[in-house]
Amino acid sequence: MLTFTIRRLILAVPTLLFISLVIFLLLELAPGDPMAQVPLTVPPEVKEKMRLALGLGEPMHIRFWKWLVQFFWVEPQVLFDHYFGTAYAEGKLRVISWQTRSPVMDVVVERLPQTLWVVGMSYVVGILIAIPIGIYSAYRQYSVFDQAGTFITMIGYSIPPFFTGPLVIVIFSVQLGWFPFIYDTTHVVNDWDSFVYQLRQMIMPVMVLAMQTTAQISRYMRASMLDNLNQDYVRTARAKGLSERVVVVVHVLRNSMIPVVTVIALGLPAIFGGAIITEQVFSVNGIGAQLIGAIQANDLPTVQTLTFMFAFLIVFFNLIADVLYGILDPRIRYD
Amino acid sequence: ERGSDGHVNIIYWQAPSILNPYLSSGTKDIESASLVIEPLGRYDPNGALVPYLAEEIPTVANGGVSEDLKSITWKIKSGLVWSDGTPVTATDAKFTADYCMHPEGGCAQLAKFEGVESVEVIDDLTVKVNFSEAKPNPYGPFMGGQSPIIQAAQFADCLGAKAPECTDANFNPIGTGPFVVDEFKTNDVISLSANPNYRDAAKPAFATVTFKGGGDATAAGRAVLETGEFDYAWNLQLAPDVLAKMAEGGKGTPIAAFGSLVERLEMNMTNPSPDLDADTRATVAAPHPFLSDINVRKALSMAIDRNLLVEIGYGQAGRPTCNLVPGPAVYASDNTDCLTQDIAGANALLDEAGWVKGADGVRAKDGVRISILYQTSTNAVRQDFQALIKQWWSEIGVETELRNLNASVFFGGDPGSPDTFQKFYADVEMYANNFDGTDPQAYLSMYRCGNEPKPSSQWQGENINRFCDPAYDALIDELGQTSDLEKRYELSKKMNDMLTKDSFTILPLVDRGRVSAHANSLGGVILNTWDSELWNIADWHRVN
Amino acid sequence: MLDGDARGAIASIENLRVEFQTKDGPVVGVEDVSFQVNPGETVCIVGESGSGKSVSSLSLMRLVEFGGGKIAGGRLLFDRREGGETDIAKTEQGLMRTIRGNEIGMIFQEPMTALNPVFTVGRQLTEGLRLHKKMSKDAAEARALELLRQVRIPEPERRLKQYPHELSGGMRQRVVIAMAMACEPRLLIADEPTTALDVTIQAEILALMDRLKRETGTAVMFITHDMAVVAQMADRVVVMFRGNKVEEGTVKEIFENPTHDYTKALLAAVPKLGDMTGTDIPSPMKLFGQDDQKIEPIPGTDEPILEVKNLITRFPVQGGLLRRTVANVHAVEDLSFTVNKGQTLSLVGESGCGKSTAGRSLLRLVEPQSGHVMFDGKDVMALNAREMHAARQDMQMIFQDPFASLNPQMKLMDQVAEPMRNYGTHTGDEMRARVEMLFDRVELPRAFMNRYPHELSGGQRQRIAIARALALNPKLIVSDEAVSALDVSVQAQVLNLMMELQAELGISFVFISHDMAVVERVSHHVGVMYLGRIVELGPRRAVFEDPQHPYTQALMKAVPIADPNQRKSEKDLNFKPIPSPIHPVGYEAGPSEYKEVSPGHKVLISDSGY
Amino acid sequence: MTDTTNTEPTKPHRSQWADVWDQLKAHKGAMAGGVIFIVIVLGVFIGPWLWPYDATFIDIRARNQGPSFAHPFGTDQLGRDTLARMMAGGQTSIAVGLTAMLLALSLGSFVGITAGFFKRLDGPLMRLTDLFLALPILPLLLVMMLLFRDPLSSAVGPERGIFILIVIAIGITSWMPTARIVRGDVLALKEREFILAARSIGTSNSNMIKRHILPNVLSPIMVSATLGIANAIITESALSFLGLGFPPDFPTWGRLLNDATQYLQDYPERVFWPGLAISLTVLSVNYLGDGLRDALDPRIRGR
Ligand SMILES: Nc1ncnc2c1ncn2[C@@H]1O[C@H](COP(=O)(O)OP(=O)(O)OP(=O)(O)O)[C@@H](O)[C@H]1O
Ligand SMILES: Nc1ncnc2c1ncn2[C@@H]1O[C@H](COP(=O)(O)OP(=O)(O)OP(=O)(O)O)[C@@H](O)[C@H]1O
Ligand SMILES: [Mg+2]
Ligand SMILES: [Mg+2]
Ligand code: NI
Repeated sequence: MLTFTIRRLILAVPTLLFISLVIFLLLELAPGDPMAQVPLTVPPEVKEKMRLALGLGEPMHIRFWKWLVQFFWVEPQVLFDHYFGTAYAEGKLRVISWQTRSPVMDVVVERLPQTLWVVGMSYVVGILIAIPIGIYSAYRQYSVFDQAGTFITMIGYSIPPFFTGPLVIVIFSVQLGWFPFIYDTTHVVNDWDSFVYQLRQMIMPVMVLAMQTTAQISRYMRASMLDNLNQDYVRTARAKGLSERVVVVVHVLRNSMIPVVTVIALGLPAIFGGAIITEQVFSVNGIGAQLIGAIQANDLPTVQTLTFMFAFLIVFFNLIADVLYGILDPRIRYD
Repeated sequence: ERGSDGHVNIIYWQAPSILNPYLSSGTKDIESASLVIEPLGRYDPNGALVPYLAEEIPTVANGGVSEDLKSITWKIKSGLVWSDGTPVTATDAKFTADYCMHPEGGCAQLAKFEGVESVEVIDDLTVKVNFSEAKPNPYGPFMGGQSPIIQAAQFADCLGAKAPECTDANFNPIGTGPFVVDEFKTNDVISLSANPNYRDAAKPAFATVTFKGGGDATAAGRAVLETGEFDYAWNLQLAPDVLAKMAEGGKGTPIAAFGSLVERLEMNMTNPSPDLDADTRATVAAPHPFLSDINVRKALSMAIDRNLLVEIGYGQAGRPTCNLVPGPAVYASDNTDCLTQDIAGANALLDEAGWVKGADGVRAKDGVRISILYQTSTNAVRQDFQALIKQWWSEIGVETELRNLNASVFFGGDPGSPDTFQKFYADVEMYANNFDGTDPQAYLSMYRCGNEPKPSSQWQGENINRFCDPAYDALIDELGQTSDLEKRYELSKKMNDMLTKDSFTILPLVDRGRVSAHANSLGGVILNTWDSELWNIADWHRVN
Repeated sequence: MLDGDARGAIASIENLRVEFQTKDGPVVGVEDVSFQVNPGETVCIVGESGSGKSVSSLSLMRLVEFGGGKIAGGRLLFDRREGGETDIAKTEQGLMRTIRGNEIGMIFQEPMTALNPVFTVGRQLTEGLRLHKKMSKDAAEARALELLRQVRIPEPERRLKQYPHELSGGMRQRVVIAMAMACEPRLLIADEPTTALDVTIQAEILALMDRLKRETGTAVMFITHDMAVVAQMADRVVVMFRGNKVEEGTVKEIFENPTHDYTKALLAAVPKLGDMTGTDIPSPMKLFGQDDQKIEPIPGTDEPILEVKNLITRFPVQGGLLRRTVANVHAVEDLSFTVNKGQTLSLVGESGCGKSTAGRSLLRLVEPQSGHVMFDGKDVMALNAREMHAARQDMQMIFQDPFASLNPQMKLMDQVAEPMRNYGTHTGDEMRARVEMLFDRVELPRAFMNRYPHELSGGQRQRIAIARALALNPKLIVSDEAVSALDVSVQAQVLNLMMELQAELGISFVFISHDMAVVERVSHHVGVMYLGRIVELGPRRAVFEDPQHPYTQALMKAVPIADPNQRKSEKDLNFKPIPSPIHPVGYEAGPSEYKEVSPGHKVLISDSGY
Repeated sequence: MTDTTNTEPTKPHRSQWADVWDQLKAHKGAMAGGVIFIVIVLGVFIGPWLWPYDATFIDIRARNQGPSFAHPFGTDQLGRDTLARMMAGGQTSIAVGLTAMLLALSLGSFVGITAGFFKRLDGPLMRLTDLFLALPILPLLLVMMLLFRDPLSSAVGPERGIFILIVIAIGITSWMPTARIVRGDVLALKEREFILAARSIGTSNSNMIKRHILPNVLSPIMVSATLGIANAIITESALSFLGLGFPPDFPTWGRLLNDATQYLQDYPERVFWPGLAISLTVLSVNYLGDGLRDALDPRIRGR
């Protein structure tokens, strides 16, 4: 298992480097211009100067090399400095956003909390709802519950969040006035009331996002449970006289969770980028919103850095999923 | 009394990314910065100049502007202090100019400092700006939201290439404005509180401000008009009936004001045919096959119902116009001929001019069919306009192909892309433009012969239509030498008419105003389109 | 031994009827079955696949319901430890739970899948104890350990902490048995507990169950379709056929005096080890109900068609960071044998000894490491890809699993015609005619030509596989456990078919099997394999009647004999675990050296690992 | 399983597809799904010929109308007939869904089968799949849009150009799961004895794939197909929302829904139609997929 992990880690390095190059080249080839949002009243010479100030005058390979150094060498030093109070990164140029003129990583760090709160929470909620639904629909296959569950989750899956978002806003914020819908990222939870407020402002985005997660995970859960319910060991467990609850919740569930856990792990990176629409609808301003904003503003360093981080997360969680698989399933032995 | 009214919530659906207008030209950045840093003078809602940090607005009359129009001298109010308690001096103003004019800084407001030869500190509170040649409108530097004074002490190490690295200063500039930054979350939210050193002890009425960014115009509108979560929402670009419905929510009021932004159709006077080689395509060497006929251009204009366009696309936020320069009022020509749609008249005009309908219903003359490629940037309202205009034009026997392009490409100015508005590889294009401040001189000067984008200039240039009229150029020169205001109004109107109703080179459609909304409980809001909307936030207060 | 009521039965099944609801309407799994199990007695239930054996036993556990079945009629009386007789057919599931695992234990057919793969053996063993006997964790573990000792698992302490996949099949089945025995049930139901196992392991498990029964006095209901096992185990026998009981009696009665035709057919189809004693050449089996059968020995010729010399096949094992080959599986080591035209050479041995690999190496379906394979005058090892393709026209293979060796999505006609298409030997109508001829040949109706494999029974499928192998008129057929997966009666038919074809067409066979009785029936020559080597090779008669190598002797002893008078006792059995065939890179196994004990009968004298 | 007396079941012969069809017919959900899907497709492609209004025809006097006899689904803010626009939008959405699915499917199956079948290509192809999985989709789509829109627009016309682009964009960013599943299945299939048997009777690689591998991985491919259609329709609408899809004047269900969301309060019926159309399509295709999976799986069909 250890050698497997190490081997995969080593293999990941060239993959990631290659991905970063591909992303860079794609972004370079794109004809968008960071000056497009500058008002038309600004004369072209001024725009040209601004462009040069962004470092756009240098040849491509130099810029790529600079980005590599900044991302892989300087940024870790900054992190190190931050924790140990050292000053290795002092005076070194970090990855700077063209849009905000500040280090991209600072913004990422600033945005992580709300992304984790809302998007992460919705994932957790989605999973918590999905798993019981999946279990029960499989256990009572073709029952009314199963049919209804399938139907509702499929509808949840097929309706895009740019519709469900405004819909819940109109219902719960405008008509009923229950929840605020502009997410307050400065809100600090320090007592019961502020905690309640935090809950209230999270409910709607979490609901909208969780709908998609629920739909998908419960389908996987159901399929996996169905696979396992017919296995011989289930009969063995029943023959021991175990109660149905124990048979399903202990024996079958544990086995069924193996593929589902990896699906969950693999879905994790996607939620950071995948919540873009919901983040926009509720003004959550998480990392997804940062990416789409950067894309629209042609802020290449930000796009490059964020997409690379997503790529990294995906590769990393792929690895986690494989390792988890090995840990959860004693039959799997890598190497 | 300062701070007595508690908290105010402002929402901009575009989030501010930086609080230094010299590094960003985005409206959201300039306006959010205006809470903190201030210029020497601002424009008021009528476009008139009002002193802010300056004692008064320098003019030729009061001696602030030299007779030869080559220098302007500003006097700063005495006793002003920065929010950190240090005094504001002329050095700060000079530093501000140096900061922006530094060759490596990539200053976004460099245009404001165009023609500036030097900036001198005369004494502690007096600063003089020298221009290299006569400048009838010397109010570029230090005037308006785009050119506020920044503190020399804070930005001393941030000159030139180092400008972007001063994140702390860029996110938390020390200013003279009514508020100071407590926390700046990039592209998200700014928390501010009243500046304890603000020059008027009774202001601002609010102790704290939350300036939230992000989401979309619908959400912003809803938050102010329907749920009351926010007190002020900026630029509600919404379909008119949607806005009207929201206003029924009763929590707030939409307000509108107009500036100089005009949505227009630009006629291409040169031939954009892809059959031409790259050096002649869309250049003056190849006149347009049918748009060079003024009758065609005029008929195209007559076929359009501008009132309906406004009703559908902008509602309160727009009014039909025939002028390129719709304001300030003193500059606006009384040109209203185009406001009534006249399909029959347009048809008659074309018939008369010899453009006859063919079997396919499309007019042609000498084998040239009036088939128009009509491009604009991708945007829902613009596509509605395209659809409507296409239908009207079809009624006068004009065939139209619609095309829309991603805004970042269309306005991106990349000489390699065929889709920029400068290249104009289409017959007609639609976009909006305005001028900075209240003086249209630079704006009207764009249409000079030779200023058109062309291959030799890397397709840079502002005369998008490739309009060329020596008489017009003469007027440009004359305007450049005239400082008498009445005369300037006169000349500007004449030039405006030459471009629009005389030649139909530009077909203005809508004078696009700005609709914002404020909560009913928020008082003191006066919408200003010539400067930052938040120009008078110090006067905002709660009403019951 | 506990005494029950007057009748003395622990369980008695009366007129059981079980139905399944399927999409095509109700299916009757068991129609009308009655029998009883008395204390301390082993009742064997035999019958072909699908006759309702499992369904009856599952009904007794009330587990049929979970498979979609319903007890539609009859009574299932069970004598409870406390509380007297209960009709299980009417007991509610809550009460059943206290009976299941506690008073009735059950052992399932597939040891590989009967255990939950993600829990340790210890956890699964203690579960029932803690539930039924309310034992503490420690007490349950102590008891589990004791159970593992009882079933004679080596190193029981370590096993408790292992996961099922870490145990061998035999060990797993012992765990399942220990689990069933955990609460000392009054009745133990064993549903084909050894079908999936090797002969040697089977022998051990049977002996073990026998001993446990004697020690604890538990009544056993033993389900199997293997008459040899019945002969070894049973006190009484119940014969089932298509959901009905057709015959019942003591084991002696059934074997010596079968009354029902089905029982007779079943017994006739069982190849018994020792049937061929005294003959040199194989001949087809006499089957019940086929009177026109001509039984003639098949002599074959003495002309070699296939000569194998020093064949070595290894599989690389990769490992480490760079995934380099770190070791090799020595699947086939220095194998040499000769097959004559029209004769059969059998390779026998336990699972994993390299039989399949040897067979596949001959056709170069796996690439051998070294060695010579002379086939029909050609050196197969020297052929390039195209020549090899051509050579396969004369060598065909039949595989073990008739379910797996046919493409489920292809019509039977196309499957049989495929070799001809590949080699272009026949086309169009000619090909169709030949396919029809082949169907006739293997005695399948021509109407089947348009069917799909799933529409056939196992025996019919295997005939298709044979027809396919015959399509190109091969000179040699490698038959890799071609009959192992089949029911005895079907097995006998297929075996007879193969022998008939050999007699008629002069085909040579390499017959791979682990079933000694079958091998005895069909072979001219036999090679006994162990750990990749042939440990004994010679004419069948010599090897079977005079086994020389200790491994051959052990193997012969382990084979159950379908005769209740020849029961084996546990003491006869003495198996060592098979050593691993994996050796690090660079390990060179020595050559095989043989001693010729009689003409053609060779015995390995170098180290075999046994 | 077997009979001692060798009596044969006397079922009449049916072809494989007849079998699949029989099984499918028995699946109520699949039949309902199939019928609804066909009705939608027919309505969307044939409807415009029967319906008098054109999707782009502006009747400015009739704007913002509710359902009426002339306009059963009402009209939009320019007075265009919503029914006509729904049909036009449906054509695009369904065409995008089908073609993007086909593209993703063929790419995925090709990569999956090649990787699973040829051991030497497995490593590289799976790394490629990982690479594509790791490439963040959104920027990729954006860049593709910007890079290739114009060459394509000039080559095949603007609308078809962007159609091709969107289809390709969705296609090449969603083939990876199919490839993985198919590869897994092929690897498992390769262990099955019938593959070895086929090899022993001299079947060449191409025939092996054609006759033995492909038919046996059809059922997971079919399931990917039905999921793929739904996925493509949804992705297209999300792209429209982010401004990367079809231009605003080009109706698709996703865009209609998005536009109507603005008017959620004023004209709630406007969101209803596109929302219903998308959900119905996705649902029906999903149920169809469930049924197809059952019908194509010989284990189930064989019962
Ligand atoms: N879950 C089920 N649904 C439908 N029919 C079933 C089911 N289980 C068993 N049957 C049917 O019941 C009959 C008896 O099956 P059973 O499993 O008892 O056979 P068996 O004698 O145990 O065979 P084998 O030796 O193959 O285990 C068969 O015809 C079978 O098709
Ligand atoms: N493809 C392979 N890769 C690695 N090892 C293999 C492979 N095939 C077989 N082996 C190993 O080679 C040895 C011999 O296997 P083989 O299948 O020939 O045995 P067998 O005698 O046919 O057994 P069985 O009776 O179970 O079919 C075993 O240890 C097996 O694990
Ligand atoms: Mg059974
Ligand atoms: Mg084998
Ligand atoms: Ni995705």
